[in-house]
Amino acid sequence: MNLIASLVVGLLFACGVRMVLERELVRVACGTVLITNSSVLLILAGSFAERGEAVNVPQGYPVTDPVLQSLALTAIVIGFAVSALLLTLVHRTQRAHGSLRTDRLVEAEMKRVHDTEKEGP
Amino acid sequence: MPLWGPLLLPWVMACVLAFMDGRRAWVAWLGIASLAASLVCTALLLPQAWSGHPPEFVTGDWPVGVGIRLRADPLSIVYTLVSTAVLLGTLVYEHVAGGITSRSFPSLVVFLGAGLTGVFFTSDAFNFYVFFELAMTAAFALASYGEKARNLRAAFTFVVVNLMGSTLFLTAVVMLYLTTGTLDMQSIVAWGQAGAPYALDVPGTLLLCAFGVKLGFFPFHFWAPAVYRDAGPTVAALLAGALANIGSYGLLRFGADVMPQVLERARPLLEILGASSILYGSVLALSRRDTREVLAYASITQAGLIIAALGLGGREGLAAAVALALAGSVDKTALFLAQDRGGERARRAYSVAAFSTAGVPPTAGFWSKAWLLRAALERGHTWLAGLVVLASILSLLALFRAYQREQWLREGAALHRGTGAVVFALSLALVATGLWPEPLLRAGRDAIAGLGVLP
Amino acid sequence: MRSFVPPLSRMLLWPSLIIALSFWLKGGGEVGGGFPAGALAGLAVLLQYVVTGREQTRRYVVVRYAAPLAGVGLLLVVGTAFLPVLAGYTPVSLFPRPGQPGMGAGAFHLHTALIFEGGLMLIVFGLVVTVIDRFALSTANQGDEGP
Amino acid sequence: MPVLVLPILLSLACAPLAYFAGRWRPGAAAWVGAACAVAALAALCWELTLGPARLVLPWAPTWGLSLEFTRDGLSGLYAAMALSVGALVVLYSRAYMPHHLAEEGRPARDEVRFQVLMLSFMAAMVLLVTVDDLLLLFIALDLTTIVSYLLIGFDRDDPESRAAALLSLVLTGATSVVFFAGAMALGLQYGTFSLPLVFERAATQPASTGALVCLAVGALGKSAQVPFHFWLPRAMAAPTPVSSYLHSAAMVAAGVFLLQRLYPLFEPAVAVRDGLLAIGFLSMTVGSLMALVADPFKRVLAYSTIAQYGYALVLVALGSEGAPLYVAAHAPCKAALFLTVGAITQVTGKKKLSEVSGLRHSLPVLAGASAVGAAGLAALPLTVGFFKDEVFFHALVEKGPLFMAAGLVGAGLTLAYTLRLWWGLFGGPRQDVPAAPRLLVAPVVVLAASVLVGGLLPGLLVAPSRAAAAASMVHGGASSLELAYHLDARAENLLALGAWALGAALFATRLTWTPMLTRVLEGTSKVGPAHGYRVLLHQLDRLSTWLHEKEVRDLRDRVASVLVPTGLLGMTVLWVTPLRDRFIAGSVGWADVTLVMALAFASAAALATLRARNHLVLVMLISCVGFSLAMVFAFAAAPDVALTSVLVETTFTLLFAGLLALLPDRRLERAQKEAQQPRGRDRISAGIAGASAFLLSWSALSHLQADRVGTQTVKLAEAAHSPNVVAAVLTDFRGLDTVGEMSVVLAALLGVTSLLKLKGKG
Repeated sequence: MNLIASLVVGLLFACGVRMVLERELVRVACGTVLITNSSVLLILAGSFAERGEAVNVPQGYPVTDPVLQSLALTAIVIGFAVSALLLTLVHRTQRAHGSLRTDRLVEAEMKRVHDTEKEGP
Repeated sequence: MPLWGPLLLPWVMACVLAFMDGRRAWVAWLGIASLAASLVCTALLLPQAWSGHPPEFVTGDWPVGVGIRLRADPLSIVYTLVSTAVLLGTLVYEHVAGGITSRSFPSLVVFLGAGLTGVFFTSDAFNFYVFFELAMTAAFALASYGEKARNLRAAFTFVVVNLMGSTLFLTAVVMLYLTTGTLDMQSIVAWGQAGAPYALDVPGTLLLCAFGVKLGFFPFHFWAPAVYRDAGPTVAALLAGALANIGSYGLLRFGADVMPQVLERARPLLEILGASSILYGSVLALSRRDTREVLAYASITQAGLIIAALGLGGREGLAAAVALALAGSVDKTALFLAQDRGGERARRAYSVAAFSTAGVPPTAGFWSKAWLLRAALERGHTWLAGLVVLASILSLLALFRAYQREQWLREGAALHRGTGAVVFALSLALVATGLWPEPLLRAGRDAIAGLGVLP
Repeated sequence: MRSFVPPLSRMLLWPSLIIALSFWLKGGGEVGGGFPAGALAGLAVLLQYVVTGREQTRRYVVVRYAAPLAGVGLLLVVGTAFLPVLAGYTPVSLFPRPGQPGMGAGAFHLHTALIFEGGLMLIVFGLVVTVIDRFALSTANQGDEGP
Repeated sequence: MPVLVLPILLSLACAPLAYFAGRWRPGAAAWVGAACAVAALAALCWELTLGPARLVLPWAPTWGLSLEFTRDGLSGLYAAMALSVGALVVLYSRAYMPHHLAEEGRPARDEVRFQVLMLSFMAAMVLLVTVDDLLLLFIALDLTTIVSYLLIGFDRDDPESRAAALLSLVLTGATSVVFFAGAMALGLQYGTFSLPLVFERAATQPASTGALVCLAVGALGKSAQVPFHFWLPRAMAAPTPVSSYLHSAAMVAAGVFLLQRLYPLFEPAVAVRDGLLAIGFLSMTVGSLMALVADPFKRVLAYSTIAQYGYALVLVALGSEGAPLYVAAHAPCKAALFLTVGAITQVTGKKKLSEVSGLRHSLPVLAGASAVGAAGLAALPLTVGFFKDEVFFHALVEKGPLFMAAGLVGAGLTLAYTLRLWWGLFGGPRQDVPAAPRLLVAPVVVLAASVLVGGLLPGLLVAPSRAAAAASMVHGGASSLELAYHLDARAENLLALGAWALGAALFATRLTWTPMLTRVLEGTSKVGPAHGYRVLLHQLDRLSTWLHEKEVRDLRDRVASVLVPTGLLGMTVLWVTPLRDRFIAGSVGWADVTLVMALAFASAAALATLRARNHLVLVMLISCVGFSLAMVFAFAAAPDVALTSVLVETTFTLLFAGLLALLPDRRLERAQKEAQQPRGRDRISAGIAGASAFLLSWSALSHLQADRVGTQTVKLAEAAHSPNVVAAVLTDFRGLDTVGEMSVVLAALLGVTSLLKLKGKG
């Protein structure tokens, strides 16, 4: 189970990174969502091995680690909030630059850098 | 002063400020007042923190580990003091410089303050992550302040790259829990002394990289020049002056306090990383025309110095890292704020902060670099001492080239009385510490002595 | 052509909110809690936005003041966590304290955690509704700022 | 004991007092400052009669530092020099600066700033010579560097002045940092920075050569000795009062002073002293030769300063008792000459020897006074300068004929360039210029008078020189220095006569050798240290620019630059530590089938996202991943997480869809077309990141701790009045996390609202 879970974690992470390394803002945002998902999966993967029961069980039975669950919940919520912020940022950035492509951002940045270089002595 | 005071105050005030329109003057002053009050509250904790039994509590009075332990040892207190002071200065600056243009700016700055205070006070790995995210999210929201195309671009880069850092950190914390079965730092320390010797190396590596992104040292720094250049000057001051402290604090806390054995093994690596950051930052700063870019590379050099100090290890090396981080935080803030304007006041503040960054006395930066030099020579790492000297010379050259280009040529748009007062206060603090270094030296020494598990 | 969807969605709003409330109230005992409650309530409002549009949806007071509601929520959360310190308890002490008799029946427990969860619900609801409201607003006055 | 502080306090008070006086009336700054300096001088002279003393004030006990001051002959001599020349130069600037500022087109009140800087410099100099601690020495040294930077760059609109200021800052700053490294090494070696203790311990345990070389580098940089000499001629871009003070009696003297102060450390290190000796002779030669051909008068004087401090360096390296006397005798002569050329520049507006001549008719007083100064510099009898050469020759005679010859040539060159300068200014065909203001001439006359008095009454000099020499000796032994005219054929006198003859001959034949020497020097300047510095800087700049061009700038690469090193580092850690032997695959039973299937769904959806072109499809696939994971959580007996994750995914999908609705269709379509042309390195980066995530997670899962805090929380849930343990953890045990998490949500909300403003309010 360890192997399978960590394989899936790695796969999700790899796909997420591949998306973040895409040349386009929306896909970058999607990639971060996948990456967050992979880390949440890792959190709960710690409890796969125990094969616990849900809450409300009589004492003595194995229980899925509640601390892990609450860590996962917190991570999900934080990920959600940050992604919502990222989405609005994607919107504003593409509107300000008139493009969804990250290379346009780089071009705009480089233009500024070179303008400063030129005006200097 | 109870321990929760400095944490609760900015937190509640941030919530209250969130309702208000930050563009109004009185709201901004309210934000300033709450940061000032939390600064005072933190200062009131000083005697307790230095008493040998730092104040601490566990939430809800649950057993340690189940509840979250908060603890304020000298390291936490000095970091909180400096970071809050920097935030306070920046907020005052932004307000008096011409008014805040965004509704949520004061609230977010105070949230950032609450997040940083929480990060510095907590003694629980996951709680650290939560406060860390609070500070980061507030910084994400602040990064686009100004909302010009370049600001948004900077914010986007900042958010995406730092999200990776946050993910790494979360993963590291979870791995710590999975491996040790606890989140409380002191319990992890105990586990580390008793448990399997290498098991903490994996989370340790991830933590190093995560904090590397925050602190911005080679090769994790590539976001920094773009963000510091394109974000507004105030925001750049906030990010470089206050937020980057998380990186150095985290490395000190997790490295020196929680996992000293991992730090011990990582020392050669840290020295290599530190040396390459120092060289990289110093060399790249030389040819830059944009002052903010020069400052960005100078802060990479600074990060490299901190890492190198950590890599030296021992009490002296770690104390030097603390001193470097604290002095660097004030330096960077003063530089970023002063470079935005012309006129005599800005010129003076810039030159003081630049001398401090280059390690020229009588400034705080001198003592921190002197400490590093001392630690390096004590350990017999002459090459590192040489590197420190070289970095000093190169940053002197780079910073004053920028100074002459910007400050002496530009007329008009001078700092007025209010903004001048902020940068003046910052540079005064640098010079005063330079003339009477005892507070800085004691802060560094006792902060490390408070960690207690070192040889 | 008048679709049956808008009235149906309006009808769906209240039951959804009630389920959200029940998530909140039974959170202490069973699966549920403030976060799902807030998200569910937010989803219900979201549906209104999708179906009836921004103007129609903003008739509801809760929707218009979603953002301040989130602030209130955070104040509730912070208050529940920290107000006990004024009485000398450590932060995040919930009442009844361990050892004190609890009140409530079945899945429902009278506990300060309930206020805490309520705050959570308001914050999440506020976030979801505000984001969607701002998105809807931007769609309404679409215009490029240019590069 | 506290009496010792008085002169220091008075000299520290000069600058603030002058500032406040200047606030009242700009012209008053100079007078108040000078008066204060004279008062400090008087206090100093009175105190010197009380004999040596030390003062120790507590400072930074953490490092075992204290503020230590000393009062001995050496500090007295240098402090008196700094204060007296300082007071005169400040008065001179009262007359000089208004004119200069008017020429530069700057407001007259900038004079106050100038005077304050000059007086601060004086204070820094007094501090430097009175402190008795290695660290404090360095601090005072850097104070002089900082103030001199501001002074040299005082004409901030002049690019040459700015460049000169930066050069002097970097060069003297760099060398003093090296000095600091040496000081730190010594401090660690001896366990203290306090000089008396250091000397005491050095007697039994000599200082390391490396540290001494570092100290020497700092001193050489300050004193403008080869190979760091080239900043000094450039620094002549500063206003003349700056040159006449900093570059005759103060800043350049600091380097030689340091060597004298630290002489007990250098005494046993014969190799280092030999090196210093060689550098001294080299500086002497280079400086004198350059002074023979330089055209701007200030440059002539600057090269002469390099040469003269070369002499002083030779004396120090030889351990001669005459070194303090040499510096003290040189200072008034050189200052007088600097002030003279400043006055001439102001009166005529000319800066080069080739542009002026015959000024003796218009400026007779100046001509006379400066003749005395020049005579002093050239070591003619009846001036104090005679004795500086006497002690010099005296020291060389002891070393042998080769040294004597070198000294003779050096002294001859000095006479030659001094004659050339004076004659170039005042001799030759007559030029008529307006008279110089009295305040410009008076300081020169005072300095000339002091040069004459010292020459006529050498007995006055004996006591202070001996005291100074004794202070820098190792065991505090008494000095046997003698100063008197001896009209006999002793070696010193013969050498002096030879030098005069050589100088006169060189001056008489100057037209024949000048062009050749000029060409030779121009040739050597192409390989000199100045050139090396320029080339080094240029190469560094090129390297810097090249690196910057190569630097990562694409967002993709910025992300990859975080993840790839992390991944590689993580995998390396797994590889090199014993962790590599412990990977547990775990068991998969029939009960896990559902879990595995859900995981497989998630993986398939994730893989499919890479192929999705359409944005809507992409978003749907992302939410598929999310829902599959929610299913995983449900099967893994984490219903709360599953519920939350379902709701979050739903909300998120809708938000995403909302975002897509916001984006202009055209842009979306274009982006869809252009997407998915991954570069090879992106694939590799993703591969490395994924592989490391897999391996690191697997390793972590293989080191699972069975006994976690989670089990405790289950037991305590009842006490928390919450049957749902997860809710208890969320709200109670780890309630602080939840409060923080909610604050994160609110902060994000604030960010969203400020990014997407309501109309009318934005």
